[in-house]
Amino acid sequence: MEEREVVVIGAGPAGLSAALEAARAGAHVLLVDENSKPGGQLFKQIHKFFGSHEHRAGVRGIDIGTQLLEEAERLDIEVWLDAEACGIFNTTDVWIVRNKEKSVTVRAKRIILATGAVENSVNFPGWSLPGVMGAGAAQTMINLHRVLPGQKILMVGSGNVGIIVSYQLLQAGADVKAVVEAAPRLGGYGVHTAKVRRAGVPFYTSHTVLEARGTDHVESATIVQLDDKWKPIPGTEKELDVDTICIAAGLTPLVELAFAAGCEPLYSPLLGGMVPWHDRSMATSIPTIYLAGDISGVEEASTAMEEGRMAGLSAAYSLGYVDRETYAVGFDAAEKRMLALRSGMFGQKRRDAKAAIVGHSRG
Amino acid sequence: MQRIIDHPVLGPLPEVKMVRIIVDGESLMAREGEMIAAALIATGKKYFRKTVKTHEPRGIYCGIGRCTDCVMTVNGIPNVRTCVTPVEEGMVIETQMGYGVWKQEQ
Amino acid sequence: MAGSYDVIVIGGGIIGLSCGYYLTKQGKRVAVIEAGGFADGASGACDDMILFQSKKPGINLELAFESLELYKSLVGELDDSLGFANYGGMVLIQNQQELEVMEEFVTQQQSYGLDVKILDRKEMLRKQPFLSDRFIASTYSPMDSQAYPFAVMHKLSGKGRKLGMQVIHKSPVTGIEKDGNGDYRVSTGQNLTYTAPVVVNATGAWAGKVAALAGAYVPMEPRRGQIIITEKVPAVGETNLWTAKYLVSKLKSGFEIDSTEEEKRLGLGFAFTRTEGDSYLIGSTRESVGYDKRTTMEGIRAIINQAVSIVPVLKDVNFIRAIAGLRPATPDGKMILGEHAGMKGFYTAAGHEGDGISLAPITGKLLADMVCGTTDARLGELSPNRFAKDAKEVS
Amino acid sequence: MAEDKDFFICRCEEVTLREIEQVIDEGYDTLDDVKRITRAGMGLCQGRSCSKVIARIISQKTGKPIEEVLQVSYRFPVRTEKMKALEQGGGSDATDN
Amino acid sequence: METKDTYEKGLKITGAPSLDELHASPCYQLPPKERRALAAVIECIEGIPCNPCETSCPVGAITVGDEITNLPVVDFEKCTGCGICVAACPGLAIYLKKYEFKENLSYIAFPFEYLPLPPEGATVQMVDRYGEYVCDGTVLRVVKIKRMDRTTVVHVSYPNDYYERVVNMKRLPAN
Repeated sequence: MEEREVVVIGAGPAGLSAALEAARAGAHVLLVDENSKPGGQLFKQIHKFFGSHEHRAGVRGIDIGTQLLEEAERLDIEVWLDAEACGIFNTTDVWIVRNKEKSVTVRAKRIILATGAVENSVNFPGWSLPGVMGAGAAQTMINLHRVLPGQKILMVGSGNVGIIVSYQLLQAGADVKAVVEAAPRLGGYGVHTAKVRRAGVPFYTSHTVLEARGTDHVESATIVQLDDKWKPIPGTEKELDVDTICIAAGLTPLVELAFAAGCEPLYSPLLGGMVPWHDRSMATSIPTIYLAGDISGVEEASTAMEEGRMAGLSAAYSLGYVDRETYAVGFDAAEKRMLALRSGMFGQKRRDAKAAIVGHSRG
Repeated sequence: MQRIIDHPVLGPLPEVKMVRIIVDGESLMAREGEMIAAALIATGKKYFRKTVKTHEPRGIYCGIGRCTDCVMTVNGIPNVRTCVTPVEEGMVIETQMGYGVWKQEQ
Repeated sequence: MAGSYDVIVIGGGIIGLSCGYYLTKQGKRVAVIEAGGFADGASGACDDMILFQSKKPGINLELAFESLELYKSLVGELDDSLGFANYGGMVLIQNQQELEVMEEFVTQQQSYGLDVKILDRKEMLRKQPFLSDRFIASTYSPMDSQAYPFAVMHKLSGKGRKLGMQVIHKSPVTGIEKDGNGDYRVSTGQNLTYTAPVVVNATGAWAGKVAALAGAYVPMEPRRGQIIITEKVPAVGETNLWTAKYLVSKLKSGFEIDSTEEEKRLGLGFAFTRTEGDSYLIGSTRESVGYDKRTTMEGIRAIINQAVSIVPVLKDVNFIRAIAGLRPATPDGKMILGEHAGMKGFYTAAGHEGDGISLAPITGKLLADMVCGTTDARLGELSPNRFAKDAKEVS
Repeated sequence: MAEDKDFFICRCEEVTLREIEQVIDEGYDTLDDVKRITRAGMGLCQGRSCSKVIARIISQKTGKPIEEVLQVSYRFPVRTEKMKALEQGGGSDATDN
Repeated sequence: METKDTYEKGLKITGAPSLDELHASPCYQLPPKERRALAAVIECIEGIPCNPCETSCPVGAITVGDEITNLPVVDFEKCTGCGICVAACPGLAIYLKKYEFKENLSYIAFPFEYLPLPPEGATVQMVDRYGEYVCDGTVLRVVKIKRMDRTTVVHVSYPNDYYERVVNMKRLPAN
């Protein structure tokens, strides 16, 4: 069995930030990721990030990804790619399959889970046809793989993911025919919807997809208006000429590893569903296991990076790498930056939901 | 269904070596290192497999190896996730019907 | 008081539901009380074979024949395929010594009416082209069949309920006592009490514990069986597979098998069956670890190593789940079925170990007949009272 | 058209909304019960895209709170793996929780 | 078809802020017609946690303040119309405008992240906040410099009549 001080699972924004912080404090860090390239969703995020200068605002996600990776290299962080974490036993032993070929168990003093989230689905007749896909899948195709999955797009869901991916599909050369939103109001930031709208994309609130049709692939979609009980209103059906339907119906924390390891669950509808309970320092009910990013509740990359810093620093502190004073200063600064992101009309609810998790007394 | 040759943020598509893949018997070119699914989308392939029970066509859905809807038979091995498996020179890729068939080499 | 019935069946696994179903069919008012949810016990974590070849001529083989016939009629009765299929089975033989033992065994089984024969290597490979080189021959029986346990349980429960049977989930039994009328009062974790003149203890590996609540003795040991489940794959050969290795050691005392310490500790045996869902169930271990139902890395790895060494093409197949169930084992390897001496109306139907799916219908039917007054003379050897001597030693 | 229930909830095992609702109507009200009977969520993706949807359907039909329905146990491997990955592999003698 | 009704529904229904919403927000200020220089116009009315507009401005003309969810406010006294904020804004919610920079023609410089880019001198179709064609415009400059990090700023002149309504241009068909 191999041994490491800190094992970080997931090399997205949260995991990378956690690994960097723990390594800066002096811990030996192993960062594992199932993909062949690190960075998680960052390398699909070709837009400029919000926030303040300290959050690297105004920098594109792809460039933040590159910066974080360069830093990881400078700090000699050990990175295993094509490495899938399949289980955690006895609170310390991480079962990792490398290159789909070989199992390795790594005994870690601290484990930081930064496994991210998985896209929710919306089910309607025809949703399993080729051409219906997660908005994230479309984003992966256009921004990572540089192929357009379709020319005529219907986007389902108007949260930031749906809107940003709509914009990026336009940038990639596709035609977004409509964005439908089941709620009576659009979900994402107004500045995002505004840039998609002025590109000529119509938004349909209180609308949903009724059906997708096609033989081997989507050839058209029917949308319909919903009444105030979210039931379709007969006669309001509209047929759209689309070849691709992207689903952006929110994300669910990818919690399997945490719960299979025995971390206590807590339900937080606002943050995407079941999340592992954690305290302010990002530690779970199993003291050797920490969380960072969407696994602890779905937010966005900037928050994930701050949570990663908090988790990495806390793990290093618990191993004795930093003194109390330094820890308090560093942690408080990260927490302050994070709370700044959890403010305003969009952030306050998340701030309250997070506070409810941290404040939830166990047992 | 096409490659994105130029992009306002990502810039022009970098030149890479092309490799030959065989898709349902047809010889096609793909960009070295790209995922099978990307190579097939670029050629306009409409579906990657048909399901076991209802013989429905399926293609990519999650795009990151989680949902396993995009599986095909690759080099004789069924159920290969094409969205996370890179193409290789000479790779034989087949639309998978149901759970596919084993390559009979014994 | 939650209700009074003619019969209370404790345990909602495949045996309990079969007992409940056949009792209900005979007009009894039945409640089946299950500690967990649907298929939470061993019946939800087993393979799905109705296997003949592993059985020594005797009551088990005889009952398996009868059970198979019942399965065939249940398909119509319950209005569902029940995942019933008849792929046949082969027991793989890897050396001359094994072959000799198996030849003798096959002859015995044939004389008992089982359609089984020995295949030479060439015939074996025709049916199983993906086998590793190391097998020299195999047996083959077209009779080995299977059923999908979840479907069987779901339909027994559904049809039973249509006929008036009650199925109560999430109700662990905490006490069994007699009331003034001579009826049994069965109380559950929810502080509910059910009464009936007849109680059937069909709690599998827990049968000893439940019997003890009533003051009865049932010697039952849990054996953990771990199994892995593959993704849907094309059929690997025509039949289900087992290996002769352990069978031979059971049949021939003193036969030394070549196993590692780990394999011995895990009680590793090879069972390879195609499911209704087009995946494979690959087993299994047989471990004495008390009531620990967890799967282990060691167990999973051992099963996989063995499977890949026997069917190498499996190395590129994904396994998607590992499951473990507690098989109920009796001291003599035969199930327990019958009324306890001195405890009128208290029956046990448990202890099938790996034969629960095979023998569920016949167990339920025989039990129901017994409760309704028809006793099958053959069942003496399955009576719970055969362990009475041990009980005295225990107490 | 709005009443169409013959579309899949579970893509992997091809289980429809109608089949899932039928089982819930029979009185099965946990995610495990519904999965075992319909096979929804038992396929290659292990319920990643459908568990939450099924939980919501159960909750809506039975009135059970969603957080109660969502309490499920997870088993390893949490990712599907090829058997060769374990064939020679290391690993402790650890036990699943 | 867009109706008057649509225009009044507002940001959370149509995706674009209505003029009523903009006029009610302290963030949005249309440069007065008499102003001589270009000035930054910000359409960011929701209080998202973000402040690169403030930090990028070399003359301190944009204020968000300590709470980064405050709405940005432009000080026209200080604003020089340099346009750095246009490319710095992650939400692409800032453009520069000037009324009647030439006879009967107004001026707009807006962020544009699509290909192909228009050549200088080209006639392009100007759109409103809903993407509806409003009028033609003439491309004056296409600014694409490293500091703007792949956000191009396109400068266009267009008729004064549509001073407030025009915010951007239609994407051009692929070559």
